[in-house]
Amino acid sequence: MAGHISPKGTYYAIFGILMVLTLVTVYVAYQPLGAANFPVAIGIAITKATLVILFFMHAKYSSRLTKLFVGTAFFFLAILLGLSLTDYMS
Amino acid sequence: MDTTVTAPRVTYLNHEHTLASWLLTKDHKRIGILYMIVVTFAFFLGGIFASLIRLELTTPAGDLLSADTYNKMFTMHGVAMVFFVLIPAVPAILGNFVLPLMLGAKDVAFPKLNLISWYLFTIGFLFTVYALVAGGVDTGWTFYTPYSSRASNTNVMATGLGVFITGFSSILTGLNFMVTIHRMRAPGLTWFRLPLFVWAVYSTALVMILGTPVIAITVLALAIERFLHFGIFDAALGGDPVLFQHMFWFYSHPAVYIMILPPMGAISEVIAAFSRKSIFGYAFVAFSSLAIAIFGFLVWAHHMFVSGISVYSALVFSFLTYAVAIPSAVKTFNWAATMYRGAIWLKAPMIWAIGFLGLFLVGGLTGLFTAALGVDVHLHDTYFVVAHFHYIMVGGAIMGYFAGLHFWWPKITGRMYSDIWAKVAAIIVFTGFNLTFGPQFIVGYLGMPRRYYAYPEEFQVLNVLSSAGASILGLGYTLIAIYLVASLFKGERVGANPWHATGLEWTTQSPPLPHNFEKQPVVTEDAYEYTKREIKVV
Amino acid sequence: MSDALAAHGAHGHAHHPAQQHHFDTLDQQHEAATLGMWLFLITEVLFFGGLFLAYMLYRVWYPAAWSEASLELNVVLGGVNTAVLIASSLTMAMAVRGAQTGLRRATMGWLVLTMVFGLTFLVIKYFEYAEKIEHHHVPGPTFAFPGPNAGPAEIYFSLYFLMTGLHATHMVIGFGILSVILWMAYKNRFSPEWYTPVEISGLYWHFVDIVWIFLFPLLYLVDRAHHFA
Amino acid sequence: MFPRISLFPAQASTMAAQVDLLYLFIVGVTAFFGILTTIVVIVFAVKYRTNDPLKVGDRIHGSIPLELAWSIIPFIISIVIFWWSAVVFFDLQRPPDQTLEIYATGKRWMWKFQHLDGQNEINELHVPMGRPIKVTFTSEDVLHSLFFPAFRTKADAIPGRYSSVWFTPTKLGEYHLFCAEYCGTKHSGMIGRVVVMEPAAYQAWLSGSVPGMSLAARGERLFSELACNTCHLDDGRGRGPSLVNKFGASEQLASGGAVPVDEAYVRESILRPQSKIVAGYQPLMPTFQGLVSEENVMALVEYVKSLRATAQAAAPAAAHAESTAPGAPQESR
Ligand code: HEA
Ligand code: HEA
Ligand code: HEC
Ligand code: CUA
Ligand SMILES: [Cu+2]
Repeated sequence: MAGHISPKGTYYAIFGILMVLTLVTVYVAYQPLGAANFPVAIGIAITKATLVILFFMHAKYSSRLTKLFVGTAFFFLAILLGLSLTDYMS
Repeated sequence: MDTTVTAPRVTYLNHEHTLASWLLTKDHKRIGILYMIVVTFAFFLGGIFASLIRLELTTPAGDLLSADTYNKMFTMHGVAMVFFVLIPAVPAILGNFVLPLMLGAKDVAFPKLNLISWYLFTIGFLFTVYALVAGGVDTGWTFYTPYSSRASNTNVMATGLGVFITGFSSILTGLNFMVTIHRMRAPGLTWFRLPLFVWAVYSTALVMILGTPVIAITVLALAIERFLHFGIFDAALGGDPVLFQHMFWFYSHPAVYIMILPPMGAISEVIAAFSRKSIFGYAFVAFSSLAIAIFGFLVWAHHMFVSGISVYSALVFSFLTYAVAIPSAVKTFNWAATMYRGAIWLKAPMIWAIGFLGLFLVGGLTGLFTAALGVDVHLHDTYFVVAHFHYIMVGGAIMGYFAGLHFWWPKITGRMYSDIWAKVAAIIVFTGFNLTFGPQFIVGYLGMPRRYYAYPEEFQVLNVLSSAGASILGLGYTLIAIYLVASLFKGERVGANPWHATGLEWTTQSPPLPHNFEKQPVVTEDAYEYTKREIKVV
Repeated sequence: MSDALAAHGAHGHAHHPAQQHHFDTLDQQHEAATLGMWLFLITEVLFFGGLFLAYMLYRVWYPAAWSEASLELNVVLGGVNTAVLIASSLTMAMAVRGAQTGLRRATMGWLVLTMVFGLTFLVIKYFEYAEKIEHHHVPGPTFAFPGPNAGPAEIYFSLYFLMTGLHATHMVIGFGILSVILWMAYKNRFSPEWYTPVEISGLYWHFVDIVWIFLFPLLYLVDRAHHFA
Repeated sequence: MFPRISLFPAQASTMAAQVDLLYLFIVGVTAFFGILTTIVVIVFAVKYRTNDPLKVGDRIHGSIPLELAWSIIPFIISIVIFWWSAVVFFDLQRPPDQTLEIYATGKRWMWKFQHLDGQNEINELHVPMGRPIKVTFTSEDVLHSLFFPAFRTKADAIPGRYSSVWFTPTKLGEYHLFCAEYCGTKHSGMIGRVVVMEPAAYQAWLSGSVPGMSLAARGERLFSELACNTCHLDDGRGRGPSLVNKFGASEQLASGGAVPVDEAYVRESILRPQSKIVAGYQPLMPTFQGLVSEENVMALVEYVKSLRATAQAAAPAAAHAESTAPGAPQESR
């Protein structure tokens, strides 16, 4: 079966980055950035999630279809959140 | 069908006989029939509720039922018809049966999961029936908070659980179909050679996968709010009851496209087959299905124009609602154009399809009224809305289901029903239907609110007309049941392709083999190539 | 989509024991299964999405209550749990790799590690819940929260319990799935030709990890700076 | 033999004719498309019918120009409908200045109306002809919806929020008033009538019906009964801000930002005082949630409103200034 086999090093590296990002997100949370705290926290979370999806879940090496599906999920999540906000933010 | 056809020796129906061979079957065709049994039952149940509703409404005073009973009637009617009839009707019955056949596959991608889906569906239905037997539920099919979470003392939990479980059946079916379409197509069956029914089912599956989880979590949150007194929608804590409506309609609007897209697909098949022509604008019809599925997620708050959403939001949603009407318009015009210079064979399925066109038109076009902000303020929650959605769901989707059922019935059973009776039934249903729901547009514009069990006297005439129509309608549906059942015993046996139609499902025997095809079919031409080749008469 | 074309090869040759009759090749079966799992995960995204919507709305409406209520959560436990889950994702990825490369013992080892991490997460979560119960932070009649923001704080905790509860439920299910996979690995069902079940269980497990990656900052790290700067 | 069935409810407000006109326009457009398509289908079905199952149709696959035409033309028509209906909608949502204010609460299963002069009515509403009237209302339990078919307007009553509808009655008479949002057992019994009277007759009715205390006066009494006045002194030297001239202005908040002081804000200040703290003040004010009914909150709101010493229309007029122009989405809820 022709699945992509990542070298162990990749996994360990990703793991390291994820751990560092976790520390960063905790650290940043205690810094008074005002309105920027929330976007930074979400930004880090999105980065972490992307790493997991790309490398641990092999999306990087998967078919275009798989990538499309991943995109679809977040696209429709954005619709759910975004269009509801047209009501609540105005 | 001049020649007598002998029955095939081995079919999916007769190769095993035990009850277990049905209840444990992984054959998509048998599962389709299992769905048909439960859905038909739910339809008659919902129909009985509808009859009681209409009976009560013949007089302005609330005299036949008590107010609470009436409220339970329309709730159970809506729940049964939406979640247990229309959402599964075409995809789970006809889709299950013909999709793998159309693809030239031996089965769906995950046959076991398919069976599990049916069990989930049935268990969900049983929960709902339990809720009914244990005293009913009275929230309306929309379960709006805070009535559902705080005020109602009926079986909201059991019904919610039923909807939740059925939701998973829907998700798994959608997933199964989508993978099947991606991975199980016969050699040569490229995307643009697919029958349009497949495109419709694919789009439906997309909506099922993306929308259903949101209703699941919404119902779950509602149940927890009700049962454990959590407070997500609770105004007393500062929560927003309207949030529930956003979450509910995020699913339930796209869900109306779950209900209409597959019948639209069936209509494409029927119209092409009985016009003996390729579909006019194949690509447009195919992509309009996808467009409806995707844009369908952008319009949900058109159910909430007077629910206290912001004016700005209302504008956005009204505009998007008009945008999503366009692909439906494209489909309608393409169907009509397909008939141009066709060789139109007016058999029963085609009559049903033409009925669909007429009623769907009225239903869809009246959606343009409710989408119009200034008018919807008046129309919202009146009988106009009731008429709109019955035209589209009963006149459109149910008619479309019957068109498809009449089309594939000989494939499913190997027998032909009485063409004359089928046409008579179509005409009775069409007439009764218009009599039932036509007057509701008027009484709605006059201001009669929905979910009223007693109403001012001036509305009586129109309501009596409506009730009279409903009895004709009921008669029509009963007639269908009679001649279809009769055909099982007395119907003429048919060969592989009684309609001389294109499509892989017509190349295998009727009823098909347990594993569908004798040998792997290979596709070398586009869908609906009636004009290019000799049609094999079997 | 030539794969579908190619997939229907000649019949009659010996099938791999894992291959089901309605598929033509093991590859086709593998692709169908992974695609199915991805689709299921799309569903899961929107399943949690409904709660994220509620979260977002009330966070915007009640920033003060959100920040006060969030202080009641234990960042240390939450942070440790984040690390534990990320570690379990690593071990899961390694387990899949083990299966891909045909290393049965390694696969089983990594699976066991993953399950241990998963269990650790649940145990820590249990202690967190116990603390919340003790402090009357469970929404409902017994809910108590000092100060004027009790109402919105109750909404916060409703969401906290719904979100983390649903997440924990997914963990428990994942634990069950991994148990089966472990058993299958023990029975030597997997090989470089056939490791689909390990892979799709992995996808599920990683997804559950991702949900937590969002829950942690959203629930635990609301506006900490405001209170500690 | 045949009773006459009217197709329209009474047109009894300035908006009714506008809505009906738009409605008729859509009827025209949709009837055109509906009838056209139906005729085409029937003509084809008759003209090209055959009984020979082996005959095939012509080889026609489609036409891009046609596809474009029947996508673009309906789209343009939709935009026209959308635009027109948006304009009507804005008119329906934006009350003109100088409305006669009436407060209402919905609860299962009745509507209670409170006039400014203190008259209360249940399931009945008396209004003068020719004056714009704004009904501000909320719900004490579940959702309801206040629906006046003759005025072509309705809005949901939502617990925890204020909604409003407005209309200018143009025809004397009695009209229906319905609850349009399902609310349980007697949803269909939550109905009543609205009586449109000559202004003079309305005045007579006002003075003739139970001479109560005016709404603002009741609010004033509550203001001292509930000891609001111990903190809110008129000169602003109390623990809370002075409420004089507050209504219609905009309030600076401690968290930064500002809010318009409208009915909803005053209500929130009373029931959830801590959710928005006025800049320069401590969060001292206790919540009155559970201590005052929605009706009394309305009296308090009206009292706070009445504390506007000067120009009545100054502030709210600003909010409604360009009331008919779409694209001005600053509706406050
Ligand atoms: C199968 C189900 C189904 C379908 C397909 C639709 C399709 C549409 N619906 Fe409907 N709807 C319901 C089921 C459905 N609806 C239900 C159940 C409710 C009530 C729920 C409840 O409250 O209980 C409802 C309620 C409802 C409302 C809310 C009303 C209210 O409560 O106030 C609105 C408002 O916009 C609406 C609009 C539309 C529109 C614009 C379409 C469009 O998709 C229609 C598109 C089709 C056409 C337009 C016809 C073909 C086109 C032409 C012939 C060309 C000419 C076209 C133009 C000029 C544009 N529907
Ligand atoms: C697929 C969906 C579907 C279908 C098929 C139907 C079918 C019918 N519906 Fe309904 N309906 C809904 C979906 C559907 N409905 C929904 C979602 C609501 C909103 C609920 C809510 O407000 O929460 C609703 C609400 C609704 C109302 C409004 C109630 C109210 O607001 O107070 C009415 C009133 O006339 C009505 C009537 C009918 C009738 C007469 C039929 C007929 O078409 C039914 C015909 C079928 C039969 C009659 C059964 C078959 C025949 C027999 C069993 C033989 C014996 C019977 C006789 C001879 C009479 N429905
Ligand atoms: C214990 C003192 C206290 C009492 C009693 C009190 N308030 Fe207040 N009120 C305050 C303070 C302090 C503020 C400013 C801080 C804030 O916004 O909460 C305030 C703010 C308000 C505001 C917002 C005013 C603005 O400038 O935006 C309104 C309206 C209000 N109160 C109405 C009332 C009413 C009506 C009552 C009685 C039912 C009442 N208050 C009782 C202390 C009090
Ligand atoms: Cu009140 Cu319906
Ligand atoms: Cu809709």
